[in-house]
Amino acid sequence: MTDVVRRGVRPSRIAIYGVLLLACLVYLIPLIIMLITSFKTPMDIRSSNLLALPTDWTTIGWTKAWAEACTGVQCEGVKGFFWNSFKMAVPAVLISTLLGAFNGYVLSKWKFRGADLMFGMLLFGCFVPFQVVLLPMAQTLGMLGMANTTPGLVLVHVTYGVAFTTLFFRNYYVAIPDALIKAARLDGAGFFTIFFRILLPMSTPIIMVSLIWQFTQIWNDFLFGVVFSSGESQPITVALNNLVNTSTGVKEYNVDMAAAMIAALPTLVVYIVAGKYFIRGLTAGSEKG
Amino acid sequence: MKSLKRHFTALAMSACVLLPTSVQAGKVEVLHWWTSGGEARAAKALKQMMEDQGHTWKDFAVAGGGGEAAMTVLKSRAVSGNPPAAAQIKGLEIREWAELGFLTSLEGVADNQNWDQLIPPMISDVMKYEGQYVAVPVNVHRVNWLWVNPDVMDKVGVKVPTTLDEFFEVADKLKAEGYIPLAHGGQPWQDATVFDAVALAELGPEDYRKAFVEHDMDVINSKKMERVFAQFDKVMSYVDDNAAGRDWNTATGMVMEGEAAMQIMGDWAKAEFTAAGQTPGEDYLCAPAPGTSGDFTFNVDSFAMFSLSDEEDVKAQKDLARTILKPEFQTLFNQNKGSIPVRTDMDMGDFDSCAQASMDTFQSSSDDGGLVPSFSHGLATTSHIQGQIFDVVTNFANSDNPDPAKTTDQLASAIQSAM
Amino acid sequence: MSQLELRDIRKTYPGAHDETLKGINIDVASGEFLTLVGPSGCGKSTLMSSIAGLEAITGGSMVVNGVDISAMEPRDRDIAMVFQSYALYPTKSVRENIAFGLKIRGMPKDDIEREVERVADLLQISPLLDKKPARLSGGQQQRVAMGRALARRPKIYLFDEPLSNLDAKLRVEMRTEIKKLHQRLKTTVVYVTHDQIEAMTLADRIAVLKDGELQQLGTPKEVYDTPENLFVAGFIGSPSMSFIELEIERSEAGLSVTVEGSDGRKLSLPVPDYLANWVGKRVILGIRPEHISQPDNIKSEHSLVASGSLTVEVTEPTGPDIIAVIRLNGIDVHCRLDAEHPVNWGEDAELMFDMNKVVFFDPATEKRIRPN
Amino acid sequence: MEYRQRRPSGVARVSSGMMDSLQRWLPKLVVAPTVLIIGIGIYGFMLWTAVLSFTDSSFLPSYNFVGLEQYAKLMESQRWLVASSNLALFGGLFIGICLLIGVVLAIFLDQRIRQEGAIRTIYLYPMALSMIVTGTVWRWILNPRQGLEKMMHDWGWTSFSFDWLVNPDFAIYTIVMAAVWQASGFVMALFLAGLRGVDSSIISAARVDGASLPVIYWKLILPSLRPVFFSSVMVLAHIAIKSFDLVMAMTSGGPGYSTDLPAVYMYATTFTRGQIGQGSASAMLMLGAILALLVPYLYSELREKRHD
Repeated sequence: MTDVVRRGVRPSRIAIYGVLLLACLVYLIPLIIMLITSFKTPMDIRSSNLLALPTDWTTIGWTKAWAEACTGVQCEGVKGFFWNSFKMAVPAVLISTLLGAFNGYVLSKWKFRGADLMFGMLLFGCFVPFQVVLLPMAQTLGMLGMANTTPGLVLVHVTYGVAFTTLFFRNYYVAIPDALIKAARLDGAGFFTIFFRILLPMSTPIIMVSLIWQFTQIWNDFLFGVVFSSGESQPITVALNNLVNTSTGVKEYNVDMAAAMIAALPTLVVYIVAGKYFIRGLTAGSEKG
Repeated sequence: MKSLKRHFTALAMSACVLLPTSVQAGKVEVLHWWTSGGEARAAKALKQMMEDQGHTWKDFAVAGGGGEAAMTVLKSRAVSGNPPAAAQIKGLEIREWAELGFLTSLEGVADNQNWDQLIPPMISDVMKYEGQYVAVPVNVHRVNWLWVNPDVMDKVGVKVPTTLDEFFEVADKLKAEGYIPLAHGGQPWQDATVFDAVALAELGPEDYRKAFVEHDMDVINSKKMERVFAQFDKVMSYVDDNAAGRDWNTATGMVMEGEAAMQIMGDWAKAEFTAAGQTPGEDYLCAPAPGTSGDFTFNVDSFAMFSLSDEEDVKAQKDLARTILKPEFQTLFNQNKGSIPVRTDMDMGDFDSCAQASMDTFQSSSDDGGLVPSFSHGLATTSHIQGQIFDVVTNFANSDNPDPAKTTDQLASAIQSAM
Repeated sequence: MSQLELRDIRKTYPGAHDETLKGINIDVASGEFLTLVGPSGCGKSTLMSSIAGLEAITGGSMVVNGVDISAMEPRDRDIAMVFQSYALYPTKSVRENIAFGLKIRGMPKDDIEREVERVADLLQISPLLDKKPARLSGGQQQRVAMGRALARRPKIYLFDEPLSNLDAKLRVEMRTEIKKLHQRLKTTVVYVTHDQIEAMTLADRIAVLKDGELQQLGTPKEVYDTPENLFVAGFIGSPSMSFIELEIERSEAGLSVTVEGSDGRKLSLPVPDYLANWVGKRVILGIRPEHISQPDNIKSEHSLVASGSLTVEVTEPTGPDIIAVIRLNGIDVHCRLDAEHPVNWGEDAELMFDMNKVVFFDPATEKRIRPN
Repeated sequence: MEYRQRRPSGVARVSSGMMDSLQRWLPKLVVAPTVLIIGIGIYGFMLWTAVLSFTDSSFLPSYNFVGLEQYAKLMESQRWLVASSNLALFGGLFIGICLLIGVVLAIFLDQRIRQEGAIRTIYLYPMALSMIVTGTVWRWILNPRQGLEKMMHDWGWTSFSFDWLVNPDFAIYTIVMAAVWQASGFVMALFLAGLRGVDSSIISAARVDGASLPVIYWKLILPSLRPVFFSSVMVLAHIAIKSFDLVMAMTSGGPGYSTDLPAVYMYATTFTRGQIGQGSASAMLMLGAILALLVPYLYSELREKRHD
């Protein structure tokens, strides 16, 4: 690189780094505030400003949130609800991903009359506000005998998650050449053989996307969790809500923040560890789709 | 596993098969929104008492928005044909549920325990549908309280105001000294709580009842109501600019720290002071909201009892109702919650001075007609009308140039449209 | 007996107005190499997919060894196909790619192993067997794709433009390879291409398609020398045949036509007698580059030859010969000249026309006028 | 030709008739569960809601039809008007700003930045949080007495003022801020991955032609990222409509009802105020608006794809 160019580039590079780092700060501040607050004492929170470091560091917020805070008549923290959330999220994520994969496969490689219409209607399904469906869904689940059971809740999450998973898989599979399917058909492979032996092994990136997206959505969901779970199998978001919200009680913000962090931990870990697969997979579909 | 078990139990119930082990024990599923602090402790005491009687307590806690989330859940469960045994339902909503045929009569228990004698008629009326108890009251909150930081008052050299005019006088002096006169959180229900107190002061109990219980248009659409709005506007002018969205307990914290001098809030605010280690009469004062001494706006928490099919569960449900009104529970619960027992025959010796004062006023106002249901907490009117009033009041409170006359018209038409 | 009989094959895509295939009739003999050639959109790929069973036909029937396969699923037709994009399974190794079809058909493991080895030897891809397709070059992928087809030993092989993704040199090599392979194995092949040279070099017979209709079916020589119509004449051969519309005249010497060079010089060319009925009428003269050359290159004992001096507009040396462009009747006409006797552009050259091999078309029907 | 005789005999041809028709039905069979649950769970329930919007259902659903009365009431409601215009304002700003920030950060991050992986993760993590957490934190930060303003005052900048959260005219913009904070990093990541897929010879070619870098990005690269725009808009619109949680956590619709969104209004009327008919009517109008805005967009994008 010549001197002329270097002189021309330097200030703009500084500006770029400046903007990027400033953005980092903006994105990080809320997390920092949550962390700092979770280590403060309630008195400290009342008197000091948000970004001030705690005067005495204390983990009481965390231990309380984990094992002592009340979420109803039980005062055993949120730890028990963690497991509940997994019990709900894991099957819901897996089923909706599998269904989405099948749908995407059919809608891209086995198009039938009305396939496009079905896809369009699925897409529109992404935009239905969930508040609308609470009552009819409750009635339906009641009729099915699945009201306030974990299978019922899983069904709800699958219903409202399958639109997105289908979208992901369909866009991904559209980019895979049809010739591959034709070759497999001539090789004698049937519908399922092609799917499980040919397409699925190629789908790792988009499976990651679907898993991460669905896990985040379902883990973070409150509305369905609170309405369709039964009392003792409530997911962690409901526990968090019960812990944080108080109609006429005292607020302990350090406990609230620690509980919020605990509740967010699985999704945060997923994003930090698997975030790059997520992005890779999402674009793998959209780029060519 | 648990859900599987539920299925089997449901199956067993529908087939009318009695489980051999559960001769006397039933289970109660209780929907409530007491999830934290003293409330949760109080609810836990209830659970313990039920378990001592051999019943199973299935906790179903949904906090948030003063029970809004819980109501959503309850409606969904009712629609799905799977309601809990008891649900924390307030005020006129009890009647709405009863009208739809969801609730069960508690007459046996009520007769047995002589509820009509224990509970003031004003409150028992709310608990009844077609003359029969369908819900059981748990406690009585007084909404028209003024919480005061005495240090601030002393420094400025003013006394706790007893009328609105005094309040304005005191507030001006406080403001001049750099204090926030009135701590407040700008949320619709808090706006309405202050409005509630101002309305009671301006209208008096009788017109208050006419306006907010009977929806008498002569009172609602009147000069008096215009004056209520005008006074409300003036009270709100002593609130700092940053009140919007603030939680009530944050406002209470402002009073504790001496940043603000007073707060108009129900007696649950006491729990906040207690938690901070403050003693009533010394670190903080409780006084009737200005202009409402001797009057009492009540907010009653209650459990409505849903129709169940299993006999053992019904028995557990009745036991729950009975237990709630037991003196031990009343004392334990209300000490934790800041409210007073719903039974008028209780010994108040173990309660603090604010609660004792509250009980005195409760009983005296119950006799002289100063006892009114709080519209801001859903005791006076349906949720629909309450919502309409909230919209008008909160819009008025957040308006750049509030117009009492126009707002009075809006209030009248809002209530009219919802009736 | 024909290995594959296509009887009046028709195909209309759902929602489309026009038929994509308008009644195709072709018989392919056992061991025959048939190429389907035509411009893009002519229906050749659709026809191929239909044979494979990947597209359902809307009319007609397909018979293989006497069995009607029209309604069969692809896997039951016992047909293998090599795709333009190779369509190798990206997550499978070369070995697994080749073995996949055998595995699905339930062949015993040992047999599969043997078959894979055999095919790999045949195609010289043994060292690649454990690699993933993404690590292979285009030519190697092509071989694997063929290997996959060969391993199945199907009744019929379909090739869908298998060489079009390769660079020019490799394409010629692979072409030869395919030809060798066919000569060795004597398999029945239907081969789709848009490249007429590929079609000519490989085929036992060529089927030329346009707009869903079979234009001509014949050996490469037939198609080249006696094209049925203007389209086939223009499509086959490179540089392609030049077309000049002109009138048949009768003179003392016999039938003739007159062409005019770029400088206005006129040249009379003799034409065969079978055009007697066309005297005074307009026809289209189709003349291939090799029909115009230096006098040395044309055997002058033929009766129908004529020569004249014409201006060369452009020269394109190809190595063995030079393609020159002259203008006749305002139309660019290609001639194939001897590279040993170079001509320069802009100069006049003495050129001889061999009118024995030229063809004539009826301007109205565009069909070749046959000698009767 | 001897090998042809050894053809594997495992080819199942016996039951081909039945197997074939099964094969033909399989694709439809496989999507059938989805069609069923979507058909009921979305379209069936939409229909149900539509029916209820013509009734006077209050506390629980009833079927006493009152025609268009609920819609008429809705149109008169000041609060509904605020809520609808808020959605337009919020949705437009949210999607627009997210795209802008996402594109800019992606382009900047695409300039061979050190520690790119770490920075990317920092931009992306807010997407992992639930909106309730986001809303709570931002409420603190933007609250003048607790958050940013107080901090600035504590640090000596006493004239600093930022009271949008408590100002009815500006509160809706704070919702936009929090939502943008949550989703813009995600959009950035989408675009970054899209940029990585762009053929770098385009940039080289354009530079040879003398185009400046901004021009290259604006005129050449961004237009080629159309599919990424499509994905982003899909995800953002989805989030915008689901911002119910965010509003509830940040302002609960306040001050007054200045930050009401249709979803909040619908929820409040249906569940809190027991006006199911009215709530259903508002849901239908909201769905209608989404339909009117999104469907043409989806349609044009998907058509485009089919032509490629």
